[in-house]
Amino acid sequence: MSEVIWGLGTSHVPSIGAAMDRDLTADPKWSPLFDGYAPAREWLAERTPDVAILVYNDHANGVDLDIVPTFAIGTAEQYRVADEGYGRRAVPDVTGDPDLSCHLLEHLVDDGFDLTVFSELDVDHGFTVPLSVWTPDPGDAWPCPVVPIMVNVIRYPQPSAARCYALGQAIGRALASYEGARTVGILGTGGMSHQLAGARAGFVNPEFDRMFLDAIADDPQRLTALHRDEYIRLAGSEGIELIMWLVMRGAMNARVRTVHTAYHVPASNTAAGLALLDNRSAP
Amino acid sequence: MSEVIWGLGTSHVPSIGAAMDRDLTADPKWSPLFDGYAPAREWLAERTPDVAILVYNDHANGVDLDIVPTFAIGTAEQYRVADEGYGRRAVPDVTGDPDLSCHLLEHLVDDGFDLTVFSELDVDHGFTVPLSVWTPDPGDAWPCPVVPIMVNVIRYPQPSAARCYALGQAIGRALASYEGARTVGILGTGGMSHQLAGARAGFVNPEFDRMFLDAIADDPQRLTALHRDEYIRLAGSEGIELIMWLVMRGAMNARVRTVHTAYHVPASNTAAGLALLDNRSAP
Amino acid sequence: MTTRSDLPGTYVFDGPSGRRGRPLNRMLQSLRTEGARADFRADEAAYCLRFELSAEQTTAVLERDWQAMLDLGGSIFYIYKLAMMDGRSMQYLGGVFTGMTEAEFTAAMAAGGRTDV
Amino acid sequence: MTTRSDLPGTYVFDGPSGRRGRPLNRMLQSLRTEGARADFRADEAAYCLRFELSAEQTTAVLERDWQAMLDLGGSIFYIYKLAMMDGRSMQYLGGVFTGMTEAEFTAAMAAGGRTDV
Ligand SMILES: [Fe+3]
Ligand SMILES: [Fe+3]
Repeated sequence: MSEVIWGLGTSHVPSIGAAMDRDLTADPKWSPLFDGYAPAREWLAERTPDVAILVYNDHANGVDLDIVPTFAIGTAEQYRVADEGYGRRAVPDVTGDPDLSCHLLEHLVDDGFDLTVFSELDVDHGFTVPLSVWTPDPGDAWPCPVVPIMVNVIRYPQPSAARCYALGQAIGRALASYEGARTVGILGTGGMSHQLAGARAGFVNPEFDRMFLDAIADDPQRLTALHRDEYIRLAGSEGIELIMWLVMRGAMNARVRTVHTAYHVPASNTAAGLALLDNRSAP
Repeated sequence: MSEVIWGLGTSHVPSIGAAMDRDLTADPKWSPLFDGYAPAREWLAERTPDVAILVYNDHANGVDLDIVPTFAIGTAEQYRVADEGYGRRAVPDVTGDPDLSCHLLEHLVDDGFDLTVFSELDVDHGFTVPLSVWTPDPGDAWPCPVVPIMVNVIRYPQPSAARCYALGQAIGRALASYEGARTVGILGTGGMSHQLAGARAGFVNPEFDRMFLDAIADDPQRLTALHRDEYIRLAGSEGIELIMWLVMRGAMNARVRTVHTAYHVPASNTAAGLALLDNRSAP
Repeated sequence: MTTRSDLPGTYVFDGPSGRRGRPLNRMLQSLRTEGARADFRADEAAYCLRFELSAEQTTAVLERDWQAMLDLGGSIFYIYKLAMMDGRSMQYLGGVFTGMTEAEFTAAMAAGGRTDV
Repeated sequence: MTTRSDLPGTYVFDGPSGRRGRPLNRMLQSLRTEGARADFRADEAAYCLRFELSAEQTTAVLERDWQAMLDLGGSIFYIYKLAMMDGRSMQYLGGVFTGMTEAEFTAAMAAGGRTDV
């Protein structure tokens, strides 16, 4: 059986990746953000899992706009880094784990989750930026194979926060019967509060974000109780991405230990946050 | 509120459409099949609904092979008839009902069904043949707008028969709160028993098919209890398409009246069947 | 996109928005490749015609009326691809949507974001 | 495709089959357009190369070894597109898979199908 050893919630703002790619992390504009990541990165560097699951959304790069899956899974051996318009990020392509993908797919479908399968998939900043937050200097390859789980957070109606959490719980059950890995890390990405368009563009809600960073560890039910319209109101029309952290959280134990959190405004037009949860040492 | 007035389960074998398109329906090879359809067609001609929902699967024509949704819904205003390789069937394109599509989508997502949205979609024989079974001479247009619900029946693991039935039940609940139509017809397509490939190609199981034609009306729980592997064993690797009839059945009342059934072997390499269920006059 | 009446100043990309915006968003999504961008630059109106944009959508694109693109069903993730092509930042767009200059908008974000809207 | 041990003579198109068969199925799916069919006819091996078929898959296609196409991950719905192009029927394929002539297979279907397998 496989065990989730940690969960990492993190923003996936493109400019965070761009700042790293352009060596601006020590710039006064960026250093507070990256200083906040440091303790998490150190802890993670000593706990590389056999495989990771990364929950993210595509931003009109890897998937045609006529097709919007509520939940999808990639089953490829390799995921190419997408060219979002001006050349792909200079980071490694992602090695997949088809065996784990197929195991998850079969168990999740049998558990009543109606996943869409992507046999091939290019991954955009929603996927690669969280990998960079985890592993700033991957060299030729990311630390382990990664399985993508994609969530629709752009097209109304997004899945409910409760459904996202339930998907995570089902992932946890599926991993319990998986023999192909011992240790698993899981990443939930997106957020924190932000809104890109409309008269409310630039909206940030630090009270909500702080509440979220606490509750994701200790009271996820408080977060699953919120309707999608409340996420849009409280976290902004793009801040609803935070529901993807609940997939991550659902795959973990009822009690987890917070290793580290970080919060910074702004990264581009966004509040950026991070929560690193240890699944093995709850009190 | 909208009311499902009838449900039609029917095979969607391409050669049935081809026989109609080539005027072969009176040919001795085909007339037994089409004679069997006649009473259903007469009954349906007097009960054209405001809108129909058609549950089907694509056969590598409308959707790229790298993307396999477990359940999907079309939200387009128009669905083009696909060219499957040798010109499209000379039948009308399909008028959609985006308003009903969006209503269903929102209710089904809130009900925990993880649909994929297709904003545009070409429909193949899996869709047009059932329309022809219902309406042999559509003229310039099919009798009413149609909303497509797509089910993965080709790639293992297919959704369970029970999950298909549950989706139908959720469709029924969603229709109960829909104000945009009064009457709805629903079609479940595919089957009956058949297998196209392998040493068991040509497999037909008339006992199973007869049982299915009875149980779809009076004992759907007997059908939802079967695992996908049992469908493949009992109905053949392509006969598992029959799970799509259960979506149709789930959207109907617990008790329905069988208007007509028909069964014929062969249509091409397939057992062909039809079950027409009246949702308004159960005893 | 649709502005929900219960949430002023916020666009929700729902079914009706998606349908209305589809040609516009398809055109904008296509700008991911350099070949497409060159075609677009060579004759923007013809490029819009090829994707069957409405007259209003074409005008919004030609005039870089970012607000109108939103109102005509554009999704910000697609609109941003055109902005990138023009060398415009997300802060510039934020300024356009909120009646600020890019510098003002950037300063508002640096000061902790717009917490009062 | 995978033959499940508990169901002899039956292919199940699952994850491993899908991965193994992907180049073959992509090539076969492409044959829906007349342009693609003309390209294929002009140089079948080159066309297979373009879709990165394995050597075994290319041989199976060139030799119209329908059984091998199945064994190499081909899905019957894709394989049938090539058969249609060759003017072959589903009954012909059924015969190939079961060791019958097309006429024998057609007769077996007309007699009620193969109820004993
Ligand atoms: Fe995002
Ligand atoms: Fe079919």
